[in-house]
Amino acid sequence: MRIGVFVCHCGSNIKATIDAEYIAAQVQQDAKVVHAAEYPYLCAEGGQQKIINAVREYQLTGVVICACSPRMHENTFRKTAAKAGLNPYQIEIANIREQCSWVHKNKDAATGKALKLAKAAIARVKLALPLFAGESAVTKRALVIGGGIAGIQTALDIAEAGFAVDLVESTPSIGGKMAQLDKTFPTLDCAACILTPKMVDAAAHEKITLHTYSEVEEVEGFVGNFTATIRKKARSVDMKKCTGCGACWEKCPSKRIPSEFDCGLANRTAIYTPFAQAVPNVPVIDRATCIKFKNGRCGLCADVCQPAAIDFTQEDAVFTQEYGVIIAATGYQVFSLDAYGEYAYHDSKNVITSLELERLMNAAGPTGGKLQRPSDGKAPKKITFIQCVGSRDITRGKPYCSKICCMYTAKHAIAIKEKYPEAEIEIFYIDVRTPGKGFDEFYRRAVEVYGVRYIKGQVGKIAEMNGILHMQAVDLLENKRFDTTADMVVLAAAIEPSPGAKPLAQMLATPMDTLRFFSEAHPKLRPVESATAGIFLSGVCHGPKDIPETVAQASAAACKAIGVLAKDKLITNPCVAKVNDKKCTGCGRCIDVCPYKAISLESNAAEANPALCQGCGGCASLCPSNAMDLNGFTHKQVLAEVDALCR
Amino acid sequence: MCNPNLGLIPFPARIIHITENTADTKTFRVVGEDEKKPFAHMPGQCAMLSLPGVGEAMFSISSASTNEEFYEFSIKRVGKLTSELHTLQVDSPITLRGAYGRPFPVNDVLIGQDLLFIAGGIGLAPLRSVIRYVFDNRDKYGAVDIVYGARSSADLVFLEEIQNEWTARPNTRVHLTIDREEEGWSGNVGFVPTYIKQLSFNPSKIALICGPPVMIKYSLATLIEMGFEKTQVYTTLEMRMKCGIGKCGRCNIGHKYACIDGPVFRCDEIDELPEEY
Amino acid sequence: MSVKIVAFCCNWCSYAGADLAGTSRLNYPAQVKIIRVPCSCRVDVQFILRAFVRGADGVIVCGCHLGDCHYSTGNYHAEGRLTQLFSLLDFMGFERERVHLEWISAAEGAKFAATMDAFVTQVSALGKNERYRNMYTKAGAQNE
Amino acid sequence: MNEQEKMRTRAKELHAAGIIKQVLAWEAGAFPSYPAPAFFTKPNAFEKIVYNEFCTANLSKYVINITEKTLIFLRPCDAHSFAQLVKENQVKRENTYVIAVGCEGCVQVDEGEARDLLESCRTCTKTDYPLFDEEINTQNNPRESTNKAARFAEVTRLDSEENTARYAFWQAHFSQCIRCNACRNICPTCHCKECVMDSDHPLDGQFYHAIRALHQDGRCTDCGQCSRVCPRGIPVHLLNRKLIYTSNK
Amino acid sequence: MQSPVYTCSLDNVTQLINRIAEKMPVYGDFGSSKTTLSPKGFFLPALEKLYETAKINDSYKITPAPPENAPFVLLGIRACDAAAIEILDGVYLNDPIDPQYKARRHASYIVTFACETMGANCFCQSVNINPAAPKGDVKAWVKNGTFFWLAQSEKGERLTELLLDLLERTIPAGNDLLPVEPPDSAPALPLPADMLSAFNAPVWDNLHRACIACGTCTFLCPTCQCYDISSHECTENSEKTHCTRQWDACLYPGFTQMAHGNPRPSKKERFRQRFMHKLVYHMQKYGTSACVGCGRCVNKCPVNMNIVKVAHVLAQEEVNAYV
Repeated sequence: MRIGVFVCHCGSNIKATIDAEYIAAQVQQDAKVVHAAEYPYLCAEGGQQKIINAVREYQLTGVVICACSPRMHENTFRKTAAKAGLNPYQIEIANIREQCSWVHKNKDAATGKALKLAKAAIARVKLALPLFAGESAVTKRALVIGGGIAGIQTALDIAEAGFAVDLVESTPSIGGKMAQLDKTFPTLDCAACILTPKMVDAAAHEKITLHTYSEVEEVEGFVGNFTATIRKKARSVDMKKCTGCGACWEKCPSKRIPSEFDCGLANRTAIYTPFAQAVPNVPVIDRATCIKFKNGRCGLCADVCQPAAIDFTQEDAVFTQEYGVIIAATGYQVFSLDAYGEYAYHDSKNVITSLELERLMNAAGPTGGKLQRPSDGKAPKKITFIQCVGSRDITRGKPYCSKICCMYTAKHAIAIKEKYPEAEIEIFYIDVRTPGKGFDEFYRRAVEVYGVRYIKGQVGKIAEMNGILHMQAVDLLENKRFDTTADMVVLAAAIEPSPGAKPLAQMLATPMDTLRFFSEAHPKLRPVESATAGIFLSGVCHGPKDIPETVAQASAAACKAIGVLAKDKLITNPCVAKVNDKKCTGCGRCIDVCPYKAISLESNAAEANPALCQGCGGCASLCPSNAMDLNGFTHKQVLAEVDALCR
Repeated sequence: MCNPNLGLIPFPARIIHITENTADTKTFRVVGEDEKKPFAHMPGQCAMLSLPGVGEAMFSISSASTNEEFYEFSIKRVGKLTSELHTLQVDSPITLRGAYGRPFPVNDVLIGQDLLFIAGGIGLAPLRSVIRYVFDNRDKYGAVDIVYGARSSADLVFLEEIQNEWTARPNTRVHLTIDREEEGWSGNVGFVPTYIKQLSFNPSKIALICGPPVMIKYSLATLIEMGFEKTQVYTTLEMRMKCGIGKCGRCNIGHKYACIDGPVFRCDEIDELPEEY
Repeated sequence: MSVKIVAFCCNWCSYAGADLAGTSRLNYPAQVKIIRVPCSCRVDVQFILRAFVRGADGVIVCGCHLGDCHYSTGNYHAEGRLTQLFSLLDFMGFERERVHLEWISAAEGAKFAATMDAFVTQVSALGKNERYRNMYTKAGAQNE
Repeated sequence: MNEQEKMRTRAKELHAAGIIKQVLAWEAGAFPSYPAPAFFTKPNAFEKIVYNEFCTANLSKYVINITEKTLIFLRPCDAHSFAQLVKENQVKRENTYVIAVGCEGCVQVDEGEARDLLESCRTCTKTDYPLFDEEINTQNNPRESTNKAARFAEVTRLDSEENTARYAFWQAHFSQCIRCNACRNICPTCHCKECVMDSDHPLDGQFYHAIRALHQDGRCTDCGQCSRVCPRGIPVHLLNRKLIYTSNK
Repeated sequence: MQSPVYTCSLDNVTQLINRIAEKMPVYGDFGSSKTTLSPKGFFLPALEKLYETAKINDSYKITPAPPENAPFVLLGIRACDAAAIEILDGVYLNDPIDPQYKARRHASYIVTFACETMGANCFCQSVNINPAAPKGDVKAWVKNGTFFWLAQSEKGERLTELLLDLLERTIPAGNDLLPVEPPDSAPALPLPADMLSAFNAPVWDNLHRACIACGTCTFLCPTCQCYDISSHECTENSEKTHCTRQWDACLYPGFTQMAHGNPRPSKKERFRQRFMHKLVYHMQKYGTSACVGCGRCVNKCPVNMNIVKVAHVLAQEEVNAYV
């Protein structure tokens, strides 16, 4: 056993509070340490070369790197070891930067602790066995969950690369929130005009299979070998026969169902397509409100349907499918304003959210694009926008900034002023945030060209008295309180992850932050990958973002997914459980603890399937006789580390 | 004949020389503090080598007792302590205590007798101390025959010493054999017991056998067929030893303790012991 | 004499939280020494007891928040097992405050530093761990 | 106790019918109040089967990895241990023929004199037999209601005490321990091939008792053998009972 | 010259003990019956440190643990334990002598006490030990209300000199004042004559099955001599290591485990070794069996295994389940 120890200065990050020479000198007292050196930047090219030379020159069988966190450069140094001919798993990293030099100011304490951490790493490397990565096959098929612009873009990119994609959407049509929008900033393109072509491409692409009105129920397996169980909810309409002529929803007698797509501002029939350009353009029978399903009478839609596509006896179809990668694109929903009674959102019809305004402004919307007050249908002369409702609010709302509200409010203001030049628009804001390309110019136009009044202040209370909305407000710049009125108030409500995200995350065993956004593997370096291998994040499910960013991230997620699908074999993590069958009594206690069901009983001794095992170690620490052990974190290694640290 | 006053306390010692005999066997030359030998020993006796913090084990002293400067131990890498010993370099410190066990009867039974040494693999190590003692007092003893076999030529320890020194010794014949055919090997091929049958020694000799238990068993049977009496054949019993002074009970077979009544036993004595070795 | 603390941190959440405490240049006492384990469920009862026998004064196990575990159920098993261990140690008369289980996510650097601070103060109040080492006074056992 | 007669006759009948090859029961010892577990292979020896209140050893551990079809007599505590062993694939159910035997509790014997009921029998709450093929007067297991409170009385008493008092209590007991491993070797669910506590580092013994108890967490059937066999009278079963107590909560 | 017999009244026996206690530590008392643990622990402790090694500039410095030769007194030792101590002396005090044992043994004063009645599991008479006439440095006994004290060795006399003012002399011991009548004698323990036939007896196959190989009997037995030596790093600083000796049992699986095999692979061989060494091997080497009939193993065996039954089964006297 010949060990080399390398202490990094990391410029001044480590050198500032840790005496690297002292550590390099002290570790040499261990007879097994044959070489110790320090270097300003070990992760840099020069540093890595220094390690490779030392491994060759001193025939090192184990290397200890005292530097930054293994989460940062463990793979880098493993590749360096491999280049030097050493088994990549006979390298150990002592984290003396994030967990020592940066968190302890006193130099002696930091150096003492760094030496202890170094000795612990030496104790581990002495017991490190050479490990060899295994291989597992890759199913060349992707699963995208969520049919909004993010899911569509990801699916298209993966399909373009030649891989089959299943796009699963819970609502009857793809399109997501973007389909509900009228215009998009900063170019004021019509949302439908830029979205529907992509939706049609997605539907038409021979590599993409759409599963609308469907949900993912269960996911098992791991990167390259996922198995998903998907439930296609019964549409009660045969998709092959239906031509989308619309005769059925014309005739459907129950018409008073609030349309989710129009945020309840308009109604739909029991058999419906969410919106005109729906893809697939095949209606769905909402069994909860359809009279035929409630009490068996009616069935008009079946009568008028020439191609006889209506089939009331249709059952949910549940199927399982193998996938290599999974991309979460579950998008967002508007934050519920129940906690904000002071804005009288639930009391007055004329207080609406921005999304509802999008529907009112949308030509295909409930008012055919005419801006009318939902209460009396009159054109509002004076409209007030209130920003950050629920965002940046630790006590009752979301701590984060929802990022897109400043821009879409400016867009609304310009769109309204374009159509109704005489309309008066006030916008109450905390800060106007316009960081994107062409964003600030757009906002300046709203102020200078269209004369939109921006008031840096808050609205305290709104009350509707005989049709007029009275507001107590405060202007922070003028530092005065004042009352104002408006015909309509639009609340820029915060956005939050869609409800389907949390159950999906648990199914995928992917970590989520406390705000139910998917946690990315690394905030700066790996923003589109989740911590679980083979699972990628596209769109707002990872955090608030506007359409340009969403599309960018969607393509990035697709590119990462293609990275996996392009390989024929995946290198599996060698740090998996292994059994010493001489010690195993076959009691089977480890089987129940394994989250991946990787352990089975073979001729009354346990066996861990290296392809399924992800190396959590739950079985190893449960086994009373230490028959089950975990490569890379063996009992002996951790006990040696404990001894070294406690000495 | 061990140090009565120190009981289980070892002496500090140092390795002064290491020779690689085979892939998994090394011979360590060990010497006590200020270059002296802390205790005398007789051929066939053993000593407890220990590495503090790792463990202790009994190894036969393969150097001649007449050699004043150092002890020699030929150690095969089998377990935890032996692997650790194999990682040591020259000048590494170890600790040592001994000498334990009943030596070969060089000063009484063997005097004036023709001697037949039969060794297998690492079994040559204990016999080597007797052979070199006999060579140092050559006139006291009769003819010497050495039959030494191993799995392959690479497994023959002290090969150059045998070929250069031992064959040149007066009235001494060395017969080497390996288990399987090997190109570049001119000597005999075959297991030791069959080779003894081919050589067929006259049964007046005193035979000393050391090696793997299966080799001892068949060699003994062959010797008896040739007319040897069990009282003329000596061998060693390989038992686990912890104290070396007949107290800790590990090497207890019947009413004997391998570490003080052995490990060298006459074959008839072994028959009195229960079949547990 | 300052107390020795061993912290078992799970690689995906609490170890990342510890790193975040580093990148945010927060501060916590240097007696805390972190051992990385793939998941909090890798922390075997033997490791904790061995740490105490070898002279640690406090052991803290950190893992992902329930439901956030990278291995989905790892921290549930850890919680089950460690609750039993802690209740047994308390039953055997050891100071319950010397052991602790905390859920710290990768985003909670501040919480990590605060938890370590609080734990070190709590253990320092108890001083060196005499009880864990002298429970079993077989002749000569513990006078190393 | 006329179970003994019935047991002997059933053993003979089953052996004669070729259903079983050997019988595992208790056999009279050299001293009257020390019956020992024994395997009876020859029918003429079945007369030697003994069953009285001194048969304190739990037989379930002897059937681990048994190959021949064996008749065993199990009382409620043995039966629960046996069921746990079957669950942990340590014994093939088809290699055993189980007769459930009634039990009124066993007696602690010290220096030849019979002391009072075993602690585990005084606090026994088990009267059911998880699995068996036949029964012999199992109706007289009265103890269900009386002992429910007694079972955790000692645990709750200790819990209510001051932490330092508990430490003193256990330190006084454990300093008597001579590490003879009887509590481990008698325990039916302690069947590792090599025990991790067999390390020769004396300091590791510090937590032998804690680790032994924790290894039985969720498996211990509270049969009380571990305390019964301790030559120094250390109540190690309390550790296991505490774990059961907390996991029930 | 036989030293005289001294007496004193029962109630100032405690005074005697206190007087001795002023000079040196006193363990045990003239209690009702023998102790659970045997006195073996005073001479061969359950765990003791043999020596320490420290690595100083690349060579080992070895410091043996100081010998414990502070004098102490063992009171109330019964005839069986006194005989057991002699058996242990036979092992540890003849060449090569164990220095740790020797230091403790020479520093000890053994005050034995005669047994009036046989304990439930005692069978010392079956191994021809007279409970009423124990050996030891001083023999004490109680007969119709008076406490007798007779020094039987030079150490015994030295101890008696401390108490001369508390004791009265009686008529010289010469006229065979039998202290106590030995209780009714029991049949002798049958010991197999020839080792090999006992070793190969077929009964071992079934006899061993009840044993759970826990080692209680060997740790409680006053004459079990086996120990293990182990060396390990000290927890404070890794440069120092300790070599300790602790009790071990031939019943444990690792006892004779070697790198290339184990001459006693299964529980049957180990169980056989336990009783063969006690009853047969020791007899052949030292002329007496190593069993002193104290009955501790009988009393505390978890599965009521019993050396008397094993002896009878071996001698084929008792037909039972195994035959």
